[in-house]
Amino acid sequence: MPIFWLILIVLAIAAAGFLVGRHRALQSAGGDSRGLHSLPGYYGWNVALKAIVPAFGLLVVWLLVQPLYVSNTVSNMIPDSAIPEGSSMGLVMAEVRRTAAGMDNAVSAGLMTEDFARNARADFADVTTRLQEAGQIVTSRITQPVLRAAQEYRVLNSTGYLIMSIAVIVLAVLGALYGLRESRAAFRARNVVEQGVRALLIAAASIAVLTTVGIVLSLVFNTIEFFRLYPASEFFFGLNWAPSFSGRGGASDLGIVPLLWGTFYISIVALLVAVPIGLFAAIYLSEYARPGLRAVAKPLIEVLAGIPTIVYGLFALLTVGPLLMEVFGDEGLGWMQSGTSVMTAGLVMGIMLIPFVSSLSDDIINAVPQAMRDGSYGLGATQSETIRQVVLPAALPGIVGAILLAASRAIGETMIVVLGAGAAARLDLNPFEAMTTVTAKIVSQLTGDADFASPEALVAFALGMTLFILTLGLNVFALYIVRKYREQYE
Amino acid sequence: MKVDQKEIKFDCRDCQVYYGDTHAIKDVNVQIEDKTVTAFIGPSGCGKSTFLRCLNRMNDTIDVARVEGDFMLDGEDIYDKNVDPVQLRAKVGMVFQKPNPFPKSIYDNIAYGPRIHGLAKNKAELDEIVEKSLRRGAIWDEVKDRLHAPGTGLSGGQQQRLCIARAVATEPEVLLMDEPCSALDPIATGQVEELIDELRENYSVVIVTHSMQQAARVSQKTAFFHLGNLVEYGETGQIFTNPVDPRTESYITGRIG
Amino acid sequence: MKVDQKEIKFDCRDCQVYYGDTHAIKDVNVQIEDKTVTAFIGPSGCGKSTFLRCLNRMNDTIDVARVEGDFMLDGEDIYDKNVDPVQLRAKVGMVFQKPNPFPKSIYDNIAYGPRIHGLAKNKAELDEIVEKSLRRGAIWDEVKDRLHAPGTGLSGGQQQRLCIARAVATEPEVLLMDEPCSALDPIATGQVEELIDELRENYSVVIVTHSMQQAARVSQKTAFFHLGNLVEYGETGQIFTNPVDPRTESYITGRIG
Amino acid sequence: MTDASMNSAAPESRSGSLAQIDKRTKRRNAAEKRFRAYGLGAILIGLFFLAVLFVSIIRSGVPAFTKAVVDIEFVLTEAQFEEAEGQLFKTRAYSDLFIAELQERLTARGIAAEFDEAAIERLLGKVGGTIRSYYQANPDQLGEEVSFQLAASSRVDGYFKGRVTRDTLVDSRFLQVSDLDLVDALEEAGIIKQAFNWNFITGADSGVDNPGGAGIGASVVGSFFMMLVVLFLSLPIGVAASIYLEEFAPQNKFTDLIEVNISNLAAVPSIVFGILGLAVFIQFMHLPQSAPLVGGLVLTLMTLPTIIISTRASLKSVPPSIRDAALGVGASKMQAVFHHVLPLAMPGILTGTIIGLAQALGETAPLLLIGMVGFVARGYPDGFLAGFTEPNSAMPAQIYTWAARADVSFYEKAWGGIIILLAFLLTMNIIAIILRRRFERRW
Amino acid sequence: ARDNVQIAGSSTVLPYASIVAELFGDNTDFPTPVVESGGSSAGLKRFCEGVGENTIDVANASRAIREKEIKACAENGVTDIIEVRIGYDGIVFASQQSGPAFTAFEPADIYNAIGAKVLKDGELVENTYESWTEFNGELPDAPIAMFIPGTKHGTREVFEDKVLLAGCESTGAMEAMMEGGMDEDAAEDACLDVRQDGKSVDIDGDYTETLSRIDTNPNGVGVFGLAFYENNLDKLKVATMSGISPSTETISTGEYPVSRPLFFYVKKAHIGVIPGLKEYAQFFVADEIAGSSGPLSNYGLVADPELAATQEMIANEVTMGENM
Ligand SMILES: Nc1ncnc2c1ncn2[C@@H]1O[C@H](COP(=O)(O)OP(=O)(O)OP(=O)(O)O)[C@@H](O)[C@H]1O
Ligand SMILES: Nc1ncnc2c1ncn2[C@@H]1O[C@H](COP(=O)(O)OP(=O)(O)OP(=O)(O)O)[C@@H](O)[C@H]1O
Ligand SMILES: [Mg+2]
Ligand SMILES: [Mg+2]
Repeated sequence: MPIFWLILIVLAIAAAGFLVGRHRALQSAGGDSRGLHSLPGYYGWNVALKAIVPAFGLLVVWLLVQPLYVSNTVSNMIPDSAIPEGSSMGLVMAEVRRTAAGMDNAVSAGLMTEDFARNARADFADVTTRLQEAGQIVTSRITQPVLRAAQEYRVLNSTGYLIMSIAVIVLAVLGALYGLRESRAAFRARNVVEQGVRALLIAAASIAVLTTVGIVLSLVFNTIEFFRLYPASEFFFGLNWAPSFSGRGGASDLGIVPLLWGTFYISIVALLVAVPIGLFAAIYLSEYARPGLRAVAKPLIEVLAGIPTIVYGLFALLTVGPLLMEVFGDEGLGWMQSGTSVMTAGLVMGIMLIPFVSSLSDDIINAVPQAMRDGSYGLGATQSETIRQVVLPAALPGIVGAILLAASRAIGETMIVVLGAGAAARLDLNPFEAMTTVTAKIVSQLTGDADFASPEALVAFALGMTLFILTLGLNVFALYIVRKYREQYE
Repeated sequence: MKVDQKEIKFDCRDCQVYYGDTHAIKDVNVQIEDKTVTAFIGPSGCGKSTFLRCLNRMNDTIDVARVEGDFMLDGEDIYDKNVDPVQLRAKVGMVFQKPNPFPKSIYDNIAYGPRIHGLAKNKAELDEIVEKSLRRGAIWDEVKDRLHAPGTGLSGGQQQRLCIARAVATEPEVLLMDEPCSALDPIATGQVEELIDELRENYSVVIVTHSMQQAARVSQKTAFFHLGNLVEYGETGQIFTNPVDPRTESYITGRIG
Repeated sequence: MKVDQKEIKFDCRDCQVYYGDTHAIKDVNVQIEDKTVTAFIGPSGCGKSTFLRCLNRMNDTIDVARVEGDFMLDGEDIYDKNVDPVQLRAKVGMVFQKPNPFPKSIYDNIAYGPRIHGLAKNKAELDEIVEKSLRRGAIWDEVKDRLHAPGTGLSGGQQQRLCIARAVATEPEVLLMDEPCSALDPIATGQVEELIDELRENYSVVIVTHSMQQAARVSQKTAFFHLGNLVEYGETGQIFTNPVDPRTESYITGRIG
Repeated sequence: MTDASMNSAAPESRSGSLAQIDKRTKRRNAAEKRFRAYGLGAILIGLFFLAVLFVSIIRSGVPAFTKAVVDIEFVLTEAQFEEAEGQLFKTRAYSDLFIAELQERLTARGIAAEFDEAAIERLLGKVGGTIRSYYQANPDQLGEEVSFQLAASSRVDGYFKGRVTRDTLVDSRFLQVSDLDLVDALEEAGIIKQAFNWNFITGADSGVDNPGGAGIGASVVGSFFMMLVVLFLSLPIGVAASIYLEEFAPQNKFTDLIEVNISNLAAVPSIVFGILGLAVFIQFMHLPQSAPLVGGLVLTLMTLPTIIISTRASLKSVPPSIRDAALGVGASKMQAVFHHVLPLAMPGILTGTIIGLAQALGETAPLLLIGMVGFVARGYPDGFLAGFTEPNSAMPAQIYTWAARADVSFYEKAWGGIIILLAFLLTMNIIAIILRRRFERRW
Repeated sequence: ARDNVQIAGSSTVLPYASIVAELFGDNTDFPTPVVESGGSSAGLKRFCEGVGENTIDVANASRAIREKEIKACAENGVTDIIEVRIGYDGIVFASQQSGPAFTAFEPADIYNAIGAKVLKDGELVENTYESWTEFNGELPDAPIAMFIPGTKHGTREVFEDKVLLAGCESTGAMEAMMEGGMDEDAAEDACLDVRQDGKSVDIDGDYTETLSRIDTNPNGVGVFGLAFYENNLDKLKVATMSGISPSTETISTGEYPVSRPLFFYVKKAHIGVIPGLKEYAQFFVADEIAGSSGPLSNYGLVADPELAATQEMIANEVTMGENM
């Protein structure tokens, strides 16, 4: 693990830089921290950052570039004739890498001398057996070009790593020295360090954007492919979802509308269960419950969020469905055909979502300053009036966030829908009918047995993309509403 | 200053308040009269706010606070378990030391109390109550154009008057005011003092103040607290001109502002 | 009262502050001198706090607030983008109108500033700073036994003095105090006024007050604000005895407290 | 109420005794009681469902922790060993040897039931692997008498647990009713008995025809490494992103974009993250397939929105006066946030973390695409770092595949796995919950 | 570098692959291969992603690879593919042990029960049958409730081809459709339409899901794999199809009509690069394993009578297109 050691060395340089920088800064102020612009620690951090950031940057770049360079050089050594029919340069290179790694291991195990490993004239049959004896997994016989390439590969890599190590360490030292030079009393170390932290914060926030870009990129090509095979208008406006198993071609109806309707319907039912229960639970926990009860009940309810969804799915299928059937089924009110329905899935999903609403809201309600409550009690309000009219409005932005989170989860849930709501896509108003959601269909089409180049399989990507864009639109709308609402308060 | 045959509104006996281990109020006995302004004075941290908060059971909301003793309002013990603190607080209103407007509009801040007590039959009546209360709180002119702006966006003194107006809006029988004029300029202070004087005609008012002049101006009775003890209680005139206890005297004479 | 050859600390020209559409400070020009106590007086809501908050850029934290004009501290524009507001605030300390102790222990409340500014080399020095600051804030005796109790469990006046002590602990060059004595009894007020007097020897102090007497007692210069305008600014003696503007006069003479 | 009545004496509605509660107050108190009852009811509903789920999980899962075993001494000679090793299907050879040995011993003991080799074979699970790996590890034991405790077949196991009874058993090549006599006789002889199933807790997955050998241990390790990745990436990144967005970000199009993006990511179906992970981490970055590292990265991306949304909500709820106070003594924005705001927001952050991690721990769909669902029975990784990169499964994936297998005893194992998963979840949560309680305060 | 064989694909093949993988790990010095589930489509897709260590070596499929897929593979450089047929999967119709006596079905019964349009009194009408007796007096008088594989499943194709289509033809519905003006393709498509009123329920999950549905519905008839059924004899009773009761014997002889072959595909380029790949393939189809007395057959896979040819093909690394 030479890289591991390299990282340790750089960190050590940074640590030393931290101490020295701190000390130097203090010294430049005559040993009195009051003469410094910033706290001594910031000078230390400044030095440490200057040692670490460029050095690690170089390390990362080097680690990305060197393999490319080495593979390129080495693969140039392999004549085209050495690539077996049907194989590829990439595979031969994998073989090269494996041989090189095998030799590394054999050398470190003492079964092969370094000289032997480097010796370009080594007999390759011998190398193969030796490696096999050393317990290395060697596939077939190592061929001459592969052995040569592996040797070159080892040499290039080890010199590369050597140069890299030196360069990284030098850079770290230089950075530290530069940082040290700056460590004077007047230097605005805190601002510099804070700029650095801020850059980190921005980088963290940007990961969300990168993820989005990644998702779009990983969906978009297949989506385009799908629309090449299937007319977009039928996808977006088709009222029927009936993929036929592919291979017979052309007969599938892939209209998204029933799926969207199912998604919407099931999510609404789930939220109708989760939001009132969750909100009331949060209110009770934060305002009424004795600390003992709260300490127990809150984590327990949070467990609901951690039960694997397959359990909920089975719960829906085996317990809730039959229960609903008894009441609403043929023997009861006669509204329900079978145990799987929007209601079943929605109810069970709602249970799963309770902690999303309750725990977060509880924390936020708890953070409303007591002075707000006092103001209301002082006017003769009851506790519930206070909660409803003062505390909840004050906590509203956070609660809205919690509910949005729950809604998002409802849209993204699969297992409960598959087992609880059935697999049938239907446009119906009756909540006791089986329906299904976009997400469930994404999963089933993606994990199905259909031809992967057929519209029936590719539709999963188009569904994912559409859902993504729709929820994006909903979120823009929600943001707009929240903004507008927030202006009234605060 | 006034004759003494007033009814007793609050009769407090052997009152003790503890914050955890700190004994904040010690053996306080005091009788607060109806239709009278009673001033609580005393050095900072002596327990004035604490005692005031006992009178409408606001200390219930502080976990560590423990209250002992008898607090009789019109002959009924307000700490009795049959007593509904909500009803009590509707009767005994409070203005807090730190202004605490709700994060709502100015209008809703005032309308909140009347709404929950059902004091207005319709919107017009409510508007009327709001305007009247804001006028009584001497803040109407400053906010009449922005009744729907948030109450938290007001200046310190405006917030304080907003809170006074809010307390008055529910027409309590007893009004407890914890330093209601601390952030007010003299003119506004004068207006609030006028309000207090007006309230006295029907109600009982208890006011905590650090201004001896204010106490002298508005109150008929004065209580002097020191380190959790009620040192002296009596006619305001007598307390200021002829205190019995040496501690009272030294506090009064040490007067500067 | 004092001779006039003092250095100018703050030179503010054509200052405007808007809260959204409300124009809260209009065309204010004022020069605040070094080693001087300047008092801001004026009716509630006239913009005193707003202007004070401009002087150490605390308005930056209010989204809707917009500040225009030049604010020169020792000849440097504090709103220049090269200026680090943090450094500015370390130099220009502030006591807020509403006491806002951190939800931490009393000790940590005071020690926080010195810690982040590196004013103490070790624990002993820090202890010393804490004690000294609490003494200057006239609260040491009351809290010395419970330095590790939470600062939020203090009485209103105690919290106010805690905040004064906290501001003093970082030894700012300019101290902005927004009604620092509003919740204090006369004796504590006197102690704080003494502190202000003491600070004046080295620093510049700006104090907002509603008590004309206090302004007269502690300040050398007085500025009278009215509806966002700086109506009059001058020697305290002259303002109180011989105001130029009729509005100033009517405010002063309307004095009650 | 008219203006006049307000000026005149106190309104009648509120004069009168305190103990005598007036109508309106009664109504309001009733509303209060109702409200409170709703709250309590909500909690009880939550706890009730939890209890129902727990009871059903435990009832179905507890049997997974025991199994029927066959206890027997066995001698394997060198020659037999050599011969078995020479075959392609070595484990079969071992199990044949074992069956023959067992039959001999049983006959010698004079067991009262009728049986033949096929019957014994039906009683035993897949024992060859266990025997072979034992002798491979301990070649010196060849020729010695070794006592083995080997899993019985899943039907016999079911017979012990009451899942299979003489009435419901249908003759099949897996077990015949007549075999049960033999089982009873063996039980009497102390050869077959129920034992605690350590292998279930420590072992790795097994083939569908070998329920006796299946264990969840390896996938617990897989989940552990995944959770390490998730915790150490999503918590810092999530908190950092929220701090930036809530405290520092200027209000502009870019930050709006980030904000909308984050809430949108929360609604992205988890399997889409799997698609992303496959494309980015495996196909583009060439990270290993079926590795907890990749799983962790995918789950990190999936949990980030949860943590960010909850962190932002709780940062938002810290009153601005705290920030003002810190800035007023000359703290920088950064210091104000890290010293004062963040600690106060901690409970909410931890809640988000608890919920986010819980979700990540129970998630299967994204793992489907990066190769952690199916049959991953590599056992324990060699070494800590290898734990991130060696193929492994995860608990929910294991549970998911078990639940789909035909043999009912896998179904039972799936529930047993859920018990372990919940135990894992609770241990994970307890730390966060303790921390959260320390940070909770009101001001 | 990767040291294990990486396999992905059909969840129908997964059980067999898991048996073999475990045995392969137990019986050789190679590490246990990793078998991912995720469907034939996803498996083949990853298989065709390219050649190299970060792609899989083997794709399991419950159907033969399709032309389009082979083309997509070739575009990514995956040209040499070895196709291995491991055996047959029988598809059976079963119902609750204690439910009504569903003991014998004809394709026509199934078609009448769940086809969208049926021939009633010589006329093609919307299917409104409520009970099985309505069209076949020998069947029990029980409400129709069928649980059939969802359209994501490969089994659906066999079900459609061998049961629905056959039933459509034999009831004469297809003829009626063609008489009604449809061409043959359209009629075939129409034959595969399933009624949408809830009498026929698509199952997108596994057979365990079908089983739990049958468990909660005594009148339910479900479609299962033979292996799954044999593992659950105590809960399920099977019905004959066209008079033949399903078993490994009847299926391997082709008597029982509803079955399908299972495959896996090996990337030839990886042989010799990924340790154990060829050995795994050989081990899988060895007589001891995939033969009629091996563990796969014991679990319910119908052994392929032409196993020897497959073994030879693997030994010679014969790719698709090269042979036969
Ligand atoms: N955050 C805010 N948003 C909107 N308007 C504000 C805000 N803060 C203050 N104002 C308005 O600006 C004006 C000046 O307020 P400021 O707080 O400066 O008054 P002040 O002179 O300090 O009064 P006081 O003596 O009552 O504290 C007031 O009209 C007030 O309502
Ligand atoms: N929540 C609390 N927890 C613990 N101690 C408290 C709490 N509130 C007040 N105290 C203590 O109780 C004593 C009395 O406080 P109180 O607020 O009644 O004083 P006060 O007379 O109102 O003072 P001030 O004029 O400063 O407002 C003080 O010593 C204070 O520190
Ligand atoms: Mg007080
Ligand atoms: Mg102010």
